Amino acid sequence: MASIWEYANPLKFMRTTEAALPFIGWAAALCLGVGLVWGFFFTPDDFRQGSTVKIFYIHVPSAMMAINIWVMMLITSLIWIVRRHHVSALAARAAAPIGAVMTLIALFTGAVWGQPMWGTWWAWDPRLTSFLILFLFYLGYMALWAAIENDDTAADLTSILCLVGSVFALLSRYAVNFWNQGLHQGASLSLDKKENVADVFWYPALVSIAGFVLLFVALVIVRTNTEIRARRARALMARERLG
Amino acid sequence: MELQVDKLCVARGGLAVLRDVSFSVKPGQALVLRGPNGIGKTTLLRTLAGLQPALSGQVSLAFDDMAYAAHVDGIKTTLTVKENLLFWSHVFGTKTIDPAVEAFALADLLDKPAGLLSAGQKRRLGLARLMVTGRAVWILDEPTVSLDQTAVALFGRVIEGHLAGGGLAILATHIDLGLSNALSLELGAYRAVSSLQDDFDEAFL
Amino acid sequence: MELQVDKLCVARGGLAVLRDVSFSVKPGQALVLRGPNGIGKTTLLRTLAGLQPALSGQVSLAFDDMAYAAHVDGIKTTLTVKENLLFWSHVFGTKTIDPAVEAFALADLLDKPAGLLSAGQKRRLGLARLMVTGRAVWILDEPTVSLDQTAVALFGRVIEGHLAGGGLAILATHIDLGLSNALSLELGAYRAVSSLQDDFDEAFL
Amino acid sequence: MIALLARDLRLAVRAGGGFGLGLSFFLIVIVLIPFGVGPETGLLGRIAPGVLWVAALLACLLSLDRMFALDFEDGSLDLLVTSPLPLEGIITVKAVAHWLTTGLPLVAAAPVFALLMNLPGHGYFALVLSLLIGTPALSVIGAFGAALTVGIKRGGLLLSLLVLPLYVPTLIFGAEVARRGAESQPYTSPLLLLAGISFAALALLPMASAAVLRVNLR
Amino acid sequence: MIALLARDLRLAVRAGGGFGLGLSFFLIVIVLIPFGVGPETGLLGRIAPGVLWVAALLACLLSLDRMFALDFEDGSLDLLVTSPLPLEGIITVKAVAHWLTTGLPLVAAAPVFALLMNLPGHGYFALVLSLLIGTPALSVIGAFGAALTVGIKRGGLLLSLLVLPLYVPTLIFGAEVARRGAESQPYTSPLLLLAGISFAALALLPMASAAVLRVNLR
Amino acid sequence: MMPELGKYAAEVLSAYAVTLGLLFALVLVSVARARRVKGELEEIEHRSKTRG
Ligand code: HEM
Ligand SMILES: Nc1ncnc2c1ncn2[C@@H]1O[C@H](COP(=O)(O)OP(=O)(O)OP(=O)(O)O)[C@@H](O)[C@H]1O
Ligand SMILES: Nc1ncnc2c1ncn2[C@@H]1O[C@H](COP(=O)(O)OP(=O)(O)OP(=O)(O)O)[C@@H](O)[C@H]1O
Ligand SMILES: [Mg+2]
Ligand SMILES: [Mg+2]
Repeated sequence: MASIWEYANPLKFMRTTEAALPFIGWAAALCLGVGLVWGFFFTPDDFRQGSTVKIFYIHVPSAMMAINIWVMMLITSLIWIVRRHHVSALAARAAAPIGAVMTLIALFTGAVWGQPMWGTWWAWDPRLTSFLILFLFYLGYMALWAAIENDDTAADLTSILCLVGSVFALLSRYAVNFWNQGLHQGASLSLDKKENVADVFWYPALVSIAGFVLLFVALVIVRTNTEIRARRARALMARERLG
Repeated sequence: MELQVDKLCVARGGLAVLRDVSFSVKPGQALVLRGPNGIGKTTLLRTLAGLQPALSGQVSLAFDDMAYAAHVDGIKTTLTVKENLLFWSHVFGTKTIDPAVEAFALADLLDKPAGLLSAGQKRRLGLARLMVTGRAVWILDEPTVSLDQTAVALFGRVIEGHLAGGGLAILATHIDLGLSNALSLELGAYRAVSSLQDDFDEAFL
Repeated sequence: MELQVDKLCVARGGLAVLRDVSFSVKPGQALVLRGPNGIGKTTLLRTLAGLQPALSGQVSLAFDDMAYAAHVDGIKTTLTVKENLLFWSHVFGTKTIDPAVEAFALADLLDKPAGLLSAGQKRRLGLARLMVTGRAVWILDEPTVSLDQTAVALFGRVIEGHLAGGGLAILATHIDLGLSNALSLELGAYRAVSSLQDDFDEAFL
Repeated sequence: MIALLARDLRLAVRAGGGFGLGLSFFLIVIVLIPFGVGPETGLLGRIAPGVLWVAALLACLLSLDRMFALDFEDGSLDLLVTSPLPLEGIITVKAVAHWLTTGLPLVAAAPVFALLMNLPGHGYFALVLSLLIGTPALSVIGAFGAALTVGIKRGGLLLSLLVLPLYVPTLIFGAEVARRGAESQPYTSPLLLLAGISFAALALLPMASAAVLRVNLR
Repeated sequence: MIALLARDLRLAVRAGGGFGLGLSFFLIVIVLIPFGVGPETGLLGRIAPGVLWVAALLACLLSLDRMFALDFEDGSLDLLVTSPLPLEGIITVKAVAHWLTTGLPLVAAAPVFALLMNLPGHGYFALVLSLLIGTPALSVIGAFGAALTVGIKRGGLLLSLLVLPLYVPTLIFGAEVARRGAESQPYTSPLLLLAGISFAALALLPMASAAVLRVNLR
Repeated sequence: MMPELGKYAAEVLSAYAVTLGLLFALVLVSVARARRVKGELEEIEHRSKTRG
């Protein structure tokens, strides 16, 4: 059985992922299409929330992705710190903008949903607030990558930032809870609490979630490979200049 | 206390600059690095001083035997010359700054804020710091920049004294210092040529 | 176009450093300022370049005939060598940067961000900027710092070319450039000795 | 001149900073205020115009020290001053570059941040208008402060100290326009005064800054 | 170590900055807020604890970039790193020096500024206590941010962007203590949490900062 | 075909529009950059191979 670390070789990683990319890409498109069309056209309105319940199908998946992408970055950062596989660091770099966009989507759809439901676009609710902080973490992380010229230095620094940032993100989540009780409904995704959401709304949401996950995977592959190539191009160019 | 460098590869910006540099310097000896601009002298010296990691290869002495002096001298412009030197002597736990002051003829300038010194006077202060560290291996990157003839001679004597006391020195310089016990190493021969790999690996080269 | 300096007194930090310096340089000539560290070479050059006022005395040419190059070169590390030079050529309204690039052998480095250059390469870029200004009087403060022999020779040729084209140059340097048409001025003789005045006036001296 | 503007913008973008960082700082102040003051939307809405203006001002302020100090440290400023460009022009160009990279993005993003601060709905137009007219004055006044502190290493704090009092009139009128807008009152007269300040600053201050810079460089 | 602390304090004083400038910035923010928000005393008193905390935080932040950048630029940092002092120690000393020159004066001066903001009389003790316990965390966290951005020229804005989200927990608990104090509510639990954050940051963060600094210097 | 969105049409539609827009832009940017970088790298590799 070959070790999984084989894929730490950039070329091997690129070959394997690029072979898989079309499948993942089409699956993502399919799931997203089905989930969103199903959700948008073929689900009933909620008796309380009216048609706004349709925002559910994008709000929840994007919110989940926003959090999970940060977790993925945390893991790849750890791999870089411990084993120093370049692909790992580059994958974290590639994922950050996707995470930021997901956070933005969650924030936007949440805000749009909040207007009819809570009578306000924005409230300083813990869930919302900690999302805003998460968005700041994404921004800072990307800005740090962009600001440092040397790739290895940037990888080291951003991964440490990711570690420390995660601790502080958890802390702020707790702090924010302490500070304000909030309007946002609790998590209903865990399986035992499924009754919170009726099945009619639930199944298309699941498909849509799968679509978001697949889209993320596809995008990460594309972007990581781009980063790998860009890095090699930089290295070659530097070498050329050296003569 | 001999400094042995074995097959050292040094890199700048992730790119190998010099490859397989080997030499050894005995106590009482100085090594002068030579080579055209951009060959990698600064990079090699910083690696020796422990300020950046080597790609591969060994250096026989630990970094805390080395004292490094570069283009920028770590001089605080708002402190006086004396305060600057005293600070470093505290940090390195040496007792006195008097020999350094004397060797570089700084006595007249002691109470002058370092920011008011001329280029050459600043340089002298930077070099005086080396003596204050009390370390055996001096690593010097173009030490004589901005120095006039008198000061160069002064500096030459200080180096000779350091070597006579069993110290080592490694210098990169474009001019001739006239040291009596100095080896010279031409770096041109060690320029790294990296080969293009198809199956590119972690270093992406 | 002759540069005549008449009884110039220059000061640093409100303190006279050099007094009654007089000389004249004709087109096609270079003047090399000599003197020990701290005598006031940098101060004199900055005064000539119009970067600080003189205490008294006259300079015959206007400041916009002069191009000044000092220890720091005004190089933007995030811009490439080419962008750096192009910027200055736009500012000074000169048409091309090619002669400068050629004269200082910068062609290979054109697309490299200036921050990645070695000390000597940076220095070459800083000197290339002088050619781009298209001005007649070059004022150079220790121009050969960090340059290797090849580069010093390169620079010598550039100066000769500038002089041959009717330009002037004033340099402060501690090493010998071997210029054919160079005067030399020892500044030691002009050191200012401030007399303590009893009825101290506005200058508080 | 145009070369200088292009260079400054390019440097801002290369530094990775450029447009984004001023904005992020603005965002951060806006986020911090509720953490300090508490989440009550009514209270936040009432202080929103003032806080937004103060935040914009601070965001401007933070990037001021880059305006001349970078060029001073690497000697470019010496060279620019001895170049054929007039010093007043150099300063104006620098202020314009600063406004383009800091003020303009703030103006564009202000509505979003106003949302976070629960600004009442009819206050948006006045807020954006007041920022659009007021921020150029902030950049020009800031250029003056930056010129004053150019010789001082890391003079950031000193700079703030010098510049903030100069910002007060702009702040008062700007925040007044925004506040009246939020409370649906007429705001023509403070707006005119704000515009007056901006124009006067643009017309006169570069001269003072040039004088100051000349003194600082010798 | 002590030599380093003494040097840093001396440098701060010589720079003319030292104790005064952080304070002045604090003062200026406190003065600007009423200009922006309007002079209503009731409103000001209510937002006072939060605004004071935010102002203290911004004042801290502004002086952060001096912490390592000056030493980096003139090469001292290279020399310090190769000196016999442990890097964690160096960083802690730097943070302490920063606190002594910025945090401590703020704590001492906070009551005066609270007066300007019409803080209710019984809120003073809690405000000072919360600042006393919270500002060391600000310095230590700031040292981490400063270490991250040390190689970047004038990374001031980037530094703010990186550090401010990290400041959020401290700010929330600190402001909560101050607010509860002003409203005569019990504030033991947020105070304990605040102290917990401060101690944890003091104990753990210098290690992360040292790692970061090592990376940045090579 | 269009479902009845009631009084919340603007909210729901804008949420969907913005989301799809953002995702689309993200995909577009990623793919475009992938193309560009791939081309650049190929050119550079070709150059350094022919040069030896
Ligand atoms: C800007 C505003 C908002 C943000 C940042 C936000 C963020 C989040 C987050 C982080 C989740 C959790 C996803 C997970 O972990 O499972 C979530 C779920 C959810 N949000 Fe929001 N939200 C916002 C506004 C709203 C509004 C206004 C509503 C509707 C009234 C809403 C309804 C929901 C629902 C129903 C869920 C699913 C709960 C579950 O089953 O886990 N959200 N949102
Ligand atoms: N970050 C970087 N990335 C890539 N190459 C770099 C980087 N920094 C420097 N270089 C290159 O590395 C080479 C070695 O530089 P180094 O400063 O060691 O030269 P040097 O021998 O000290 O030259 P000098 O005599 O001019 O000081 C130079 O060609 C330089 O252009
Ligand atoms: N601000 C100041 N106040 C008082 N004296 C100063 C100030 N700045 C520099 N000096 C002194 O002025 C003198 C002249 O300095 P200058 O830099 O001109 O010397 P230099 O001839 O260029 O020396 P070098 O060869 O070392 O570069 C020096 O003795 C210096 O100590
Ligand atoms: Mg060098
Ligand atoms: Mg000099």
